[in-house]
Amino acid sequence: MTTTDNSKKYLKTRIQRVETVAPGYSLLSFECTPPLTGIPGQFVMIRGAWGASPVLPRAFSIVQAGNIGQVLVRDVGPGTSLLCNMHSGDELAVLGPLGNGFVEPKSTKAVLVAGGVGVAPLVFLAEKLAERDVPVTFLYGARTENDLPLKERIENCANLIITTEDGSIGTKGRVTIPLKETLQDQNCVVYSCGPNLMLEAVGKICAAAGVECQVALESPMACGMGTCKGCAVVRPDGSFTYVCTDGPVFVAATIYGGEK
Amino acid sequence: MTTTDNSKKYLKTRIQRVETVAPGYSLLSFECTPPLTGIPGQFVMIRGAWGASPVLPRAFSIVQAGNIGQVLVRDVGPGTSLLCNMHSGDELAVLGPLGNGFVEPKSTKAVLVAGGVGVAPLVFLAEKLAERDVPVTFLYGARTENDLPLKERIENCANLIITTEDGSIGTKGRVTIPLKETLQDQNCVVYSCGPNLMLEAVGKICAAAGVECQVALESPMACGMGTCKGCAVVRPDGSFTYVCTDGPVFVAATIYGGEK
Amino acid sequence: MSDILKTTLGPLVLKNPVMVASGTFGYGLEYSDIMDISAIGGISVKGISLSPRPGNPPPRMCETPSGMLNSIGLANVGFDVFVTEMMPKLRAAGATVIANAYGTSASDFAELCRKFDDVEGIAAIEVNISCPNVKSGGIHFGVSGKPAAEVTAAVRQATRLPVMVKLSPEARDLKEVARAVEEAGADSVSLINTFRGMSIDVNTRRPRLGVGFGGLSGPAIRPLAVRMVYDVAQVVRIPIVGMGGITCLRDALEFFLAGASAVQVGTANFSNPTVAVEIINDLREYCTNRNIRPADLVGKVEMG
Amino acid sequence: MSDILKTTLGPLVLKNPVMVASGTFGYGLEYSDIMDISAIGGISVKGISLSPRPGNPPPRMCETPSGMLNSIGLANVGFDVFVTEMMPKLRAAGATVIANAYGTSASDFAELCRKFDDVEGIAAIEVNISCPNVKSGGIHFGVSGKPAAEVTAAVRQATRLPVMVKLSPEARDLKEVARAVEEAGADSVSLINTFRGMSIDVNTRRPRLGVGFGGLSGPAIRPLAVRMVYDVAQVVRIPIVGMGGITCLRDALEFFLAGASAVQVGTANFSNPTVAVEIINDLREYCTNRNIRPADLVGKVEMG
Ligand SMILES: Cc1cc2nc3c(=O)[nH]c(=O)nc-3n(C[C@H](O)[C@H](O)[C@H](O)COP(=O)(O)OP(=O)(O)OC[C@H]3O[C@@H](n4cnc5c(N)ncnc54)[C@H](O)[C@@H]3O)c2cc1C
Ligand SMILES: Cc1cc2nc3c(=O)[nH]c(=O)nc-3n(C[C@H](O)[C@H](O)[C@H](O)COP(=O)(O)OP(=O)(O)OC[C@H]3O[C@@H](n4cnc5c(N)ncnc54)[C@H](O)[C@@H]3O)c2cc1C
Ligand SMILES: Cc1cc2nc3c(=O)[nH]c(=O)nc-3n(C[C@H](O)[C@H](O)[C@H](O)COP(=O)(O)O)c2cc1C
Ligand SMILES: Cc1cc2nc3c(=O)[nH]c(=O)nc-3n(C[C@H](O)[C@H](O)[C@H](O)COP(=O)(O)O)c2cc1C
Ligand code: FES
Ligand code: FES
Repeated sequence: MTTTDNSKKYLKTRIQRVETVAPGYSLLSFECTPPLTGIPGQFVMIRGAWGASPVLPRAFSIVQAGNIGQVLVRDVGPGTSLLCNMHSGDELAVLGPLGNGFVEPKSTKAVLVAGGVGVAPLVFLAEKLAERDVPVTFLYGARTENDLPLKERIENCANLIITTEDGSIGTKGRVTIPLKETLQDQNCVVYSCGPNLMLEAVGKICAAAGVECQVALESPMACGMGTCKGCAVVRPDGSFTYVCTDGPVFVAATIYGGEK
Repeated sequence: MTTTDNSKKYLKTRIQRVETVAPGYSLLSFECTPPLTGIPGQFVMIRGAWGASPVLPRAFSIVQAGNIGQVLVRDVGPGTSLLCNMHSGDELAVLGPLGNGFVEPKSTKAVLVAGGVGVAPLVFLAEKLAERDVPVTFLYGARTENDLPLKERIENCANLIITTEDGSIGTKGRVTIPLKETLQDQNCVVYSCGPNLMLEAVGKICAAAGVECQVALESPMACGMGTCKGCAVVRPDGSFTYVCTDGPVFVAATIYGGEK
Repeated sequence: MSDILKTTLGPLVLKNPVMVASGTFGYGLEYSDIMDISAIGGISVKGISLSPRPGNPPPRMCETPSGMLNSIGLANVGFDVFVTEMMPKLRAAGATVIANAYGTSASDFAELCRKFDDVEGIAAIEVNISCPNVKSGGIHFGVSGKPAAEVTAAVRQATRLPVMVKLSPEARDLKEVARAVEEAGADSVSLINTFRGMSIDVNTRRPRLGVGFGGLSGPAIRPLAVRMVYDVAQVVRIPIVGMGGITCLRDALEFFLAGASAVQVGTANFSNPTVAVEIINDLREYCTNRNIRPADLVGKVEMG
Repeated sequence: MSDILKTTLGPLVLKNPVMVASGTFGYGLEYSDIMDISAIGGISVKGISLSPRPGNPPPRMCETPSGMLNSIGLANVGFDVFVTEMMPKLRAAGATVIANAYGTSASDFAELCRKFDDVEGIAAIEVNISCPNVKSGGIHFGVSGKPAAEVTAAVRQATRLPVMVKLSPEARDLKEVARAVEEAGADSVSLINTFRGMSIDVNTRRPRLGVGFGGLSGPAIRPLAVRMVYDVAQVVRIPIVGMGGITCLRDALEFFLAGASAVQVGTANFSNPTVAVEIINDLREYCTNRNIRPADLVGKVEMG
């Protein structure tokens, strides 16, 4: 079983390929010597050579480690837009792997719940679990059939169940609907990444079903490695926890309450 | 005879092509609807969609007007580097034509003296003069044989004389050497663009030879159209003149003294 | 005009709350070729003094990260040329003219403003007590309350035109200065002017500007400007005109929410000369879609 | 150590004049994986208070053009944990540690600095009288000369370690504050800390930071920081440590020329965690090629 990798490196490298995998989503591949390590749920901080603004690197979940690193970038603002418009050969600085990854299941089954770009670390996890022959049910929620980047990679390694808000593919509605059904078999662990409201809903459903749930959070980050103290989130008891070093993967109950 | 065009437009368009024409030099072509007007010596202010920094657009001499505008960009800093690394289809904002162009010769011959990226407006001028069958002698100075962007275009329309500092092509030495020879026939007008020190030398040689000389100057610019008052240069009498509206083409004597 | 964007700043009524900032749009006329300058809420023209001023020795500007430094030094044609040559054309173009006034003493300011009073077609006077690029006057009046109030009171007496006093971010206590000019009779305050900055060419070891220092403007200063507008909004009742790094509707909304009743766009005019009109159009759409007026946004940032 | 980069700041001798700025490099140890932290001229650790501090409610940071706002609020492990857990590892790593000290009163500062005096391996104390993100203390000491001098004098009495006082760009009169702390016994001054700024999310209409305001840092503020270093260099004789938006050798040289004897790199550590070491290597090459020492550049900007 793989565990979180703490041997982070700072690598100045180049883009190998930028592929638009869905409208607004680019899969960025970059060369890594030495190879990028890290497990699903860990992330990298990435910055291009774009001058003075934006200043900070951007956090992205690792989609693929090894000689060619991969991240999935959703274009939501200036930094991600610059990254999505980069070209093969452009310079890229990559710091990672950072944070704590998903803890792989002791139970025999894994249920992965992805919303939007939250699919990124879960594709990596699904592929890793498939290598170990752990059965994976992958619940993937999106707005429309166009918003499902990396769908084919998931189909190759997991039992994929899609929900869309407009019903253009899969079940119409939220991803929480098939989740409730799936959890009738309690012998599983749930892994989730996506918008905060979705994670909270998933966390509560799992708590009610008595199933372990791990969520990967986001928060604004400057350093990604515990030094700036910028990525604090508030725990149910009012204390702070840091997404980059305490997370980004947390046991859902420690964030949304209902800790057993 | 063409005269300076004052009907400037602000055009949001796209890059058609970026071509590396010499190491560190890119020829940028962009679509213009309506067509870009303007005569040799006039310039455009150009900015890409690169976010907050650098803030200001950059000034470039027009190399070609019409449905496809062209400028020659030498990569010397953040703005020009971003432009040189743009790709076909990228957004570009173009304001122009701006400033005053070269006044075409009443005499029958034209001598063009270019240094470095100063070649840009003079290529345009040479091509225009060739259309009107005005004989053009084009003196082109560079460091080495690699620093001669657009050389072929000049060969097609003018009598090209090259000087290089290392002698790798043409005469070894400065462009002022062949200039002195050429000016023995006084029935000509000299047009020059290049580094300030070169322009000053050219201006003085012409003054001594009793030949009219027009130079295209550079200066830091924000607006390019007379509103910011940032592009002042000092005249011999200590007063200020503005490169964007009084120039960029000046009669050399009004800048370097020796006005008749 | 019942346009949803109509904006009232005390005695000054504007067709919309988006102006262009002094020194970044010349006398406005230069832009007639590429846009309808009457669409702009107000054109604060380049700072005008009684006599023409040649400005500072070059270089006068250089770029910095997300900003620029300028040391123009209030180069301008002077009152007479402005009134006889520019104003007729500005009137003909239907432009809303804000006269940005610069003097070297309170009485100098008063004389200039008295003269503006007789000029047809001036909507308001913006009193520049905050220019960092001149040796006398300018920022010296703007750093503390007493001289700022003196200039304001002198101007107030000299003109019936609406008086907008332009504040400096270098004030020792900005709130105190704002209160002082309010008390002295200002109809509104505009802020911020530029910050004094310096940039050095490490190859020549000389400052990149001819006079050594210059005023910093552009997106770089926006977070400071927003904070200062918010601070001033806590202590004055007169309307605030906010500026500093505005480049798009989003940026303008930030200033409204912080407490500005109107905004000015400066450095961004250089990046895109039609930006003010674009912001106005975007703001009209924003307000129409939500059925609100810009005034409904003013100071509506939700704190705590 | 006869390295060309060796730098003397009064009683403090550094292997080179490039440090990392407090709050942007944690306690230094986090970076041991990716670089040799002993190569850095000095590590100004995250601000330390007598007791641990949890910091401010999130969000605690957001980006602005060429800069960032932070409202961390001096979240830190407190003196005891720092000394027992971090210091042994920092000593083992051969790091040059500058203790960045924060207190809520002059006596609080004095107590903290007295305790630092007994800790092995601390090269100097940087007295933070300029943090904009805490309710008491912080910037309140830094805005005028009197409280700044009081804190400095109290610290001076409490420790034999070199005392570096960190100044705020929000001082009403920066030169006055600099002179006051020099007179009160500071061995050097460091500047600038961050400017108080604000950014508003126009969708939610709430400030983008949990406490409403934050400190602006990064390249955006560089022209202001260079000017302030220049200004202070005109009035004090003690060495100046310059910072604000340094990202590369060129930027560092700008500060040396303006009058700084050493520099600190802050926000740029986030963009590139090895940037300080890169600047040191580039500076060594620059000085070697020219056969000069960094001290030969200090204040050598040629004015007028
Ligand atoms: C551990 C971690 C892993 C992540 N993995 C991925 C990934 O695999 N793929 C991906 O596309 N994105 C991922 N993100 C989010 C990504 O970092 C942000 O979308 C990016 O920083 C936005 O930068 P920007 O300049 O484009 O937009 P900005 O202007 O910075 O922000 C655009 C919008 O996103 C919000 N935002 C900004 N930063 C963050 C942030 N760090 N987290 C959440 N919202 C933010 C802003 O509030 C704003 O609404 C991850 C974030 C974290 C913390
Ligand atoms: C009327 C005019 C026409 C021009 N035509 C061309 C052209 O056809 N092709 C071309 O490549 N360049 C041309 N230039 C110069 C071009 O505008 C500058 O090289 C460019 O602005 C530099 O931008 P940057 O961000 O890359 O570098 P910056 O960081 O802005 O500057 C890099 C270096 O260039 C110097 N510099 C900056 N701006 C100018 C300027 N406007 N003039 C001279 N030096 C400057 C700086 O001091 C610095 O040494 C022209 C300039 C003017 C005023
Ligand atoms: C080149 C330039 C010239 C300026 N001239 C003046 C002036 O004459 N009078 C004045 O009050 N402000 C002047 N300013 C300040 C601007 O009006 C404005 O207050 C400042 O630039 C901040 O806004 P911005 O960041 O949008 O540019 C000038 C600014 C620039 C950049
Ligand atoms: C996230 C963050 C935290 C900071 N924390 C501290 C601190 O604890 N103590 C301090 O004196 N300065 C602190 N600073 C200020 C920096 O040390 C530095 O003075 C400032 O950021 C300007 O330099 P820069 O532009 O290179 O970042 C902090 C800055 C940032 C960005
Ligand atoms: S991102 Fe800096 S501490 Fe977490
Ligand atoms: S560039 Fe603005 S006046 Fe010439």
